[in-house]
Amino acid sequence: MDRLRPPPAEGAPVNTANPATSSELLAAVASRELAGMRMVFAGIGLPTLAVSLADLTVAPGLEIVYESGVCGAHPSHLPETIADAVLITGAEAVLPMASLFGYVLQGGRIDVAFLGAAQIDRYGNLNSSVIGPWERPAVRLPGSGGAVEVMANAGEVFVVMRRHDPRSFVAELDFCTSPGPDRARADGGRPRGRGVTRVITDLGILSRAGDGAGEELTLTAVHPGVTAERVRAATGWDLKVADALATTAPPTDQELRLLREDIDPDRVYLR
Amino acid sequence: MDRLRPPPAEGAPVNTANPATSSELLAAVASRELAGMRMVFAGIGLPTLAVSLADLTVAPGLEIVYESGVCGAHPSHLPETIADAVLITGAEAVLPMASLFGYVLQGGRIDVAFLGAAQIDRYGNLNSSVIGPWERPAVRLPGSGGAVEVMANAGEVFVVMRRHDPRSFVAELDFCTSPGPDRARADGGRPRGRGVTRVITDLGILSRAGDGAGEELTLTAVHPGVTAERVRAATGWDLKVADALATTAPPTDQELRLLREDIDPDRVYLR
Amino acid sequence: MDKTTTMSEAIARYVADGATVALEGFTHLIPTAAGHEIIRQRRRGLTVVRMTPDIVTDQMIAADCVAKVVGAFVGNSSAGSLGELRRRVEAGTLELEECSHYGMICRYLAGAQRLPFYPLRSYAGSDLPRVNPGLRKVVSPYPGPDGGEPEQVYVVPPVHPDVTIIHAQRADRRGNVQIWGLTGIQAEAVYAARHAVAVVEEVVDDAVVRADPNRTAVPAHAIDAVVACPHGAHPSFAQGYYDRDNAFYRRWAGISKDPERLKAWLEEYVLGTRDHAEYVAKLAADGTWDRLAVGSAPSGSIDYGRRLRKEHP
Amino acid sequence: MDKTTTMSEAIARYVADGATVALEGFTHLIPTAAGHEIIRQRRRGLTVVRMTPDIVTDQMIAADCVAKVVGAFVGNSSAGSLGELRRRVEAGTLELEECSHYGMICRYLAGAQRLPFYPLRSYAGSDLPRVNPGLRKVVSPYPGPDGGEPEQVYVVPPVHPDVTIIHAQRADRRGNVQIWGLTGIQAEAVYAARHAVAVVEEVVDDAVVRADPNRTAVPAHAIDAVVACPHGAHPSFAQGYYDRDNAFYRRWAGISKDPERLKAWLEEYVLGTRDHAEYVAKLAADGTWDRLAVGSAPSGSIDYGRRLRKEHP
Repeated sequence: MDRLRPPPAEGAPVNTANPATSSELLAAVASRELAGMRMVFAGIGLPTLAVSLADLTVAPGLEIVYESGVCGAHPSHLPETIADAVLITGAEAVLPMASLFGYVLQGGRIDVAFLGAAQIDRYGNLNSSVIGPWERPAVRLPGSGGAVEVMANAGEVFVVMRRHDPRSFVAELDFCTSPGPDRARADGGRPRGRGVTRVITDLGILSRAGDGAGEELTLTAVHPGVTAERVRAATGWDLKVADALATTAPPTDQELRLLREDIDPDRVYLR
Repeated sequence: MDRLRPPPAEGAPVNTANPATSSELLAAVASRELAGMRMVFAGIGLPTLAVSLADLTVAPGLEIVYESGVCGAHPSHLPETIADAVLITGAEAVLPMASLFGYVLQGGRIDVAFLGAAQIDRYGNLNSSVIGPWERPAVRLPGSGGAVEVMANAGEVFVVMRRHDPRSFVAELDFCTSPGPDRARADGGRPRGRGVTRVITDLGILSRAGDGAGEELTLTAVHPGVTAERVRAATGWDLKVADALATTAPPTDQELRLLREDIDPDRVYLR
Repeated sequence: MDKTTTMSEAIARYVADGATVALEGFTHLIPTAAGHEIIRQRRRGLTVVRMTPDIVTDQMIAADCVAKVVGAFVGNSSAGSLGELRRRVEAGTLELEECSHYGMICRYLAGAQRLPFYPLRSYAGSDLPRVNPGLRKVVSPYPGPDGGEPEQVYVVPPVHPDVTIIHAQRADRRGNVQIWGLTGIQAEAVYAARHAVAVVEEVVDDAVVRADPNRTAVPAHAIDAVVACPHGAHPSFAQGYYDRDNAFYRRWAGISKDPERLKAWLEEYVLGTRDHAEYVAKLAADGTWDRLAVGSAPSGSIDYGRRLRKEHP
Repeated sequence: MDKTTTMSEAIARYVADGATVALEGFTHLIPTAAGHEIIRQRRRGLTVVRMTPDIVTDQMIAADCVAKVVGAFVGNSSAGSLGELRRRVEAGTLELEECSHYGMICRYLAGAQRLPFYPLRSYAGSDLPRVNPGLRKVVSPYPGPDGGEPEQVYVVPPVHPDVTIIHAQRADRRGNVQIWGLTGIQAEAVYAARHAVAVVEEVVDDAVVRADPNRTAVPAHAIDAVVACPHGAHPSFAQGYYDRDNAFYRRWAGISKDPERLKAWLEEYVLGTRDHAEYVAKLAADGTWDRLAVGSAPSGSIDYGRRLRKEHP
């Protein structure tokens, strides 16, 4: 629990006149988890907001690396994709993808990465490939992209799930696209990182320290108004609950102001 | 012998008023061997002259690739090294060395490469590492550089030796830096190319078709005034002599004019 | 040697029925116009190799050009699904050979470097090796990092496309291709292939290219044909030339979801246009190019230097 | 974060006695000034990793800084021998770990990519694996190209220098390093290392770097220290800044052949100068910099483009 971060100290009480949306809560909570990080591998959307907010609060100097090859972006507009032209113009570097994946990601320079998934299991293994059998899927999803390498090579992985429900939090994955370190080691691998250490959902936060074998995701915090039972009911396995279950601190005025006025004034991702 | 090229058809008789030097002869003879080639991997010195001459005579459009990464150089001055600044300014491309060696050379895009060596044996294996035992050498030479990869990956290899003597043409190498295909295959390798197919010396030309196992270098041509016996005496093994031993055609007036007036007017390499 | 030609001739010459065709460009500089010409020429039985099979792949599949897709991310960017690809994969009528982004990169690296395999630290514990038998293991011949058991890592096999097609900002007539912004995996995909076609926004004078040799992403010796085709990457973008058509990406989810609508789109925009110039003119009518126009952000100039004296320094 | 510092502090901090130090730059941008500062600080027992150990390596060996050399070409370019290196290797008093250019490249590639080994098509039949037990074989897990016996290829182990030092034309204060002309193996050598120092001709404003992100060869996240040191690559060259001092390369064969002359040279030019600025001033006296001055050959500017509208296109 020591790594569950409080909001920034200067945080004033919530602006109840204009309460935080679910997206704002997710972004603020995720941003606090980035304290002390230096290199983040992130996609577009909520992770962008979380990283931008962290850079302005708990992790000044935080650098996002995009799998497209962009390092040190200084975008003029909020980017819509990880390869948006506004990320390139004014960036500090653009690497060929072989260098980005080989030297930066596999090279072990990423502290934390954000991943999404269609399914996650209790160990933080992820499925982004198919629902149903791979050979004849009920739903063909986009697939790994770089997710399997992100999981294998980032120091740790944060997962943001906008909807916490039993279809996504499953006892058994239909397909394991991106295995956590336990599965990797069982197959003879030596994963660099700790796998999924935080799952931030619309209901709360699931955590793994990621330093022991067979370690499960545990509910360590619920958002205001959410009970542990509700989270357990929304989870497809028998979810462990931390003894010292916390309630997440809602976004501070400062966090809300930064998100709403500086980071995403057009509410592109704060939908 | 079919691959021993005649001089360009338009060649007039030698300008006896100003006879060809040994360097000019070597450059002209080497250039004729480049007919039909497209991509040459070359160092600086006589190979530069041979390639430049071939580009103007028997192999228009011939491209030199330098291991420094330069492709399509258009130098303002005769380059002194394979990395000379004048090769870069105005070049068509400069590749990182990993791409040059990985994609261009090992990728199999080089038709013919020039190599030098301190010692060569009858199969065209080369030593550029040491005289004496490696562990405690009598003479420490520079070593492989890229020679071992050039031999393994170029379509064929031309060797230019300014001095044909038994210290260089040896029965047994002190050290095999760059093995020909026979040695490579015996060690489980699958060399792409045919190894050394031409050795052009101050006495004549040794050739290997390079398409059979155990095939030896054979004396296929002598320079004007040189006898086969003299070449055999200068060779440290029992050198085979072709039945149809040719005499190399000396540089034509056109070749001499191009070398002297256009390619190396300051006689940097035509020493 | 002048390698410039028309799109029609380049596709006719280098893309045969049944060929393995790599189309590369990660989000940036996707060779859409080349894909459309493949559709117009009604190629059949292609294996399409592409790290991120997306809209143009979906269009080629819908036009019945494609027997097999080799890739790592079969989505419509973050804008929804590729309708036709999904339908066929879910129906079991399209072969999919699947790995991951870095797996595809390493397959191109192995191909470009003529290696029998390329090692990477992915896949241990993943189900991907179960469905893709090309993902195998090799044991390191060195002791482990702690001096213990040697490590084992997965490897991927090379890919050697019959032809790789890329899009770029500019090239000279010989085929020296210059790219800026995201350079992706284009060079590796070209070097892995037997032949390569560069489609460019502009063919420029030799002097433009030679003024900045470091900007050349692919040298002429690796390129067989150069095709000038402005706006040829739409709906993706060309840094400094035009922006990404995000609205079209979003629309594609809807178009491709409905087979009839998809067919009508292909009839109107691809089969109904003679070439990319007609497609461009068609889109001009609804203001596409005004909407995607970009302003200027010059790189500035660096100095390569020039030797001042005749003799060597 | 401002990473600029002095050469003296950078060497004191990142080069410890006994460290493994990579100095990279293939002919172009050799970090000579850093080597000289290592000599001034009298480091001992270093392992010097360098694809082409040349003059600066010979100088460091002569100054008794070096216990071991890891490299592929131990010559004074094409201008003769490295006298001190030859003497010590021939006397058996300097350890040499030898492979080849591509072998060194692949060792950096393995290091940068955190791979246990890197495959290459060199060494089969060479005596190099006999004298370098690091060169080993791996059998491919795939059938041979003809469907027959799997191929076997040699592999090299990674190299992980404690620090890599490179020289470059320019960087910003954060450490985004821009290089043009020959880019060599600098990026791989930096990423393979635990720490990295960039010595540059000029520290420039952030805006200069950000105007042309493709020119950045090494991003700031891989660089620990930035040292401004004009003419720091002499006698090698910096494209666009000064030419190679070929005369000095030729002279080095003679200087290094005679241990007394070599010692006197070190005393006068390295130990006898407080820092590189003094060395530069000393060479100015005999007209070195005039002789090596270069004229202008501008690259021209390309356009990265700028979004014109507020909303997404």
